[in-house]
Amino acid sequence: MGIKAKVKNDIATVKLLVKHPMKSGKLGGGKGESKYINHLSVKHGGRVVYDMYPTSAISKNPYIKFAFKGAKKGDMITVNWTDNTGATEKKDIKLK
Amino acid sequence: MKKLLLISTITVALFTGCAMKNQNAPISSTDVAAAIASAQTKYNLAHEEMVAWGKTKSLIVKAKKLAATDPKKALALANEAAYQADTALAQSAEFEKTWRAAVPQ
Amino acid sequence: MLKKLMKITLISMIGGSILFAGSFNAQAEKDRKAFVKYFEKKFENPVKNQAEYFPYVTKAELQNKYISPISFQGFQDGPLSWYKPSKEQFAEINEFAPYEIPLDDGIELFNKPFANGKSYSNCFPDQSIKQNFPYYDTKRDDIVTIGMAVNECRVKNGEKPLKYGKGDLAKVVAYIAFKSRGQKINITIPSENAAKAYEAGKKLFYKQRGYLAISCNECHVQSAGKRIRAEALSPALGGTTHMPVYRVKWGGLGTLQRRLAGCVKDTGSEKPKMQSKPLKELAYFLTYMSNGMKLNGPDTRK
Amino acid sequence: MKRRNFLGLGFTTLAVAALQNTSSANILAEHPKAFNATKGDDAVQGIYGTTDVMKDDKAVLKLPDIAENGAAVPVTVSTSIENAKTMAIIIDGNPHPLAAAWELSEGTIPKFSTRIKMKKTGNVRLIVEDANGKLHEAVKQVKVTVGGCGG
Repeated sequence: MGIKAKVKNDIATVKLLVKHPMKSGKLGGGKGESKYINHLSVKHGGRVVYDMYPTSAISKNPYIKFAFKGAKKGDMITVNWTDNTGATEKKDIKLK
Repeated sequence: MKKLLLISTITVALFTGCAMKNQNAPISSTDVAAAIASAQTKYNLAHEEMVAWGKTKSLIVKAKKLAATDPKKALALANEAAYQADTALAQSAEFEKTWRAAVPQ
Repeated sequence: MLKKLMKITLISMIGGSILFAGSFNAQAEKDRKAFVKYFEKKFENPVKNQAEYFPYVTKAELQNKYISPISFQGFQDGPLSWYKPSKEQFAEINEFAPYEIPLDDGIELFNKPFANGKSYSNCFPDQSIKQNFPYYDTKRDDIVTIGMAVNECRVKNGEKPLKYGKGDLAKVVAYIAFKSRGQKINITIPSENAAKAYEAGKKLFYKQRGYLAISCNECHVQSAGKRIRAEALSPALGGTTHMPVYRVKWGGLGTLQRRLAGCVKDTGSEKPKMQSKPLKELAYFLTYMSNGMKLNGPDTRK
Repeated sequence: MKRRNFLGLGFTTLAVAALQNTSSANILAEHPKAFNATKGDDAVQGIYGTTDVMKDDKAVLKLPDIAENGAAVPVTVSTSIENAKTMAIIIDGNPHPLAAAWELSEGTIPKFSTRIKMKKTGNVRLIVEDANGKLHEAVKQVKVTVGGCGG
């Protein structure tokens, strides 16, 4: 998972690139297995600043960009995702 | 007018009858083998010249597979492959003379 | 006396070979200059030159969607160098470029030691080398591509060679390309056989093939700057600068040869094998045509 | 900081709504039907319990006219509505039209970018639910071409 997060004037801009196949399971006449992220959230301090429910209609290796207010340089954010097979990943990063 | 129609109908019937007969004639396995071999040689030539078409090889593979079970289809596939290889070679010879004209000067 | 004579012969031989070295690329250099001139002229003013180059494109599209004029360096972006809608879409996509994930893998692979303790960095102490590939090795009398160099490094260190075209090989090449960014392509033609290889590549580029009977030239020189339905045709000039490329269609990285093979297949021809003679010759010719251009790979394409 | 809760209007009973107030909201867990819907309107109905939408300029959908590749179409969704509750992207041409849904929280600027997959040419819709539960919609047609060339 790649994260780029920058703060400017109290606003943090976060860009994420998650390594994930995002398979719909529709290929090959529906014989394939589906594996896609179905929940991705970003926390800043205790609060949720981004809460997304993707489906397999989000491209392979999902890219996500968003911004939130009330951030300072040096703050930590936590990115957390779960997919439909139960796999998860969590990553912390400091805002620059 | 009616007569003309009748004649043409008869002619068509005759022709289709002939065609049917030809189609129903048994295809000898030697014919199929010969067609496949000829297609293979032609394909090899085109392949060596690096001008073979994309599907030619798979047509021959399919023809070989069907030779015993469906000789009619195998023969058709082999002929198609031979035609493709022939055309590819003929095209190549033609374009050999002309391609230099396209280079920007 | 004899010694002196030998010396003279030797000197003249060396002199002769240097003289020849200059002339091996004479034809190629002439071709290259005409090639560059063609593209520069074509995109100098598409609206003004509509009748000559873009007869079927509407004036509105030429005015609103074409980037012009394009400098020599400007051609390094393929279809994105002239078609605004594509450029905008990929500028957006490259905000966090999809190739960054495989590129990171490439950095890791590059630094990971082999079983014998050495790593790629022993073979490539300086990674800023992609501008010289593919080069003609006069000793082996063969074109050496960057993929071959990577695999030879592996074999030398007792590792199995990687599959060409994609996967780990493309990732390692992506790292080398990344380190070579900004370097100018510098392909030489050092011998008569090299000139022959160049000519063979040139023929592959210009000669029609396949059941569609089209050549690379027809789409990527004559029709470069037009569209096939929604697809913007890329100019062949600068076509090799951004390799290896992450194609959304592939969902991963692919090398120059993988891309070329796909293009050859699209003409209705047999798909050439990776590292086969014709593909290497085509890559050699095409890269020579972009001599002097800065590398900017890896990049993202549709 | 209390998360804003997501209330389905159609099927949700008061009791369920009360339960939701105590746990954190989860569109997926509450409306699995919407994610499995095969028609765009069913997906909207599945989440919001209604397909009544206002077509105004409050929901903003930024997409290219022609997708370079249906496998990765860059999209940016945003809204000028303050305190909007949720957003959802519906791609009518896809086997499962609901592509993504967001729950908005305070402090987050309601402008998100991502890349979506599109099976064929068709409409992409953005639904924004405002604080009163009203739906606002933006529609854009995107042409998807399939080709062997390019780049």
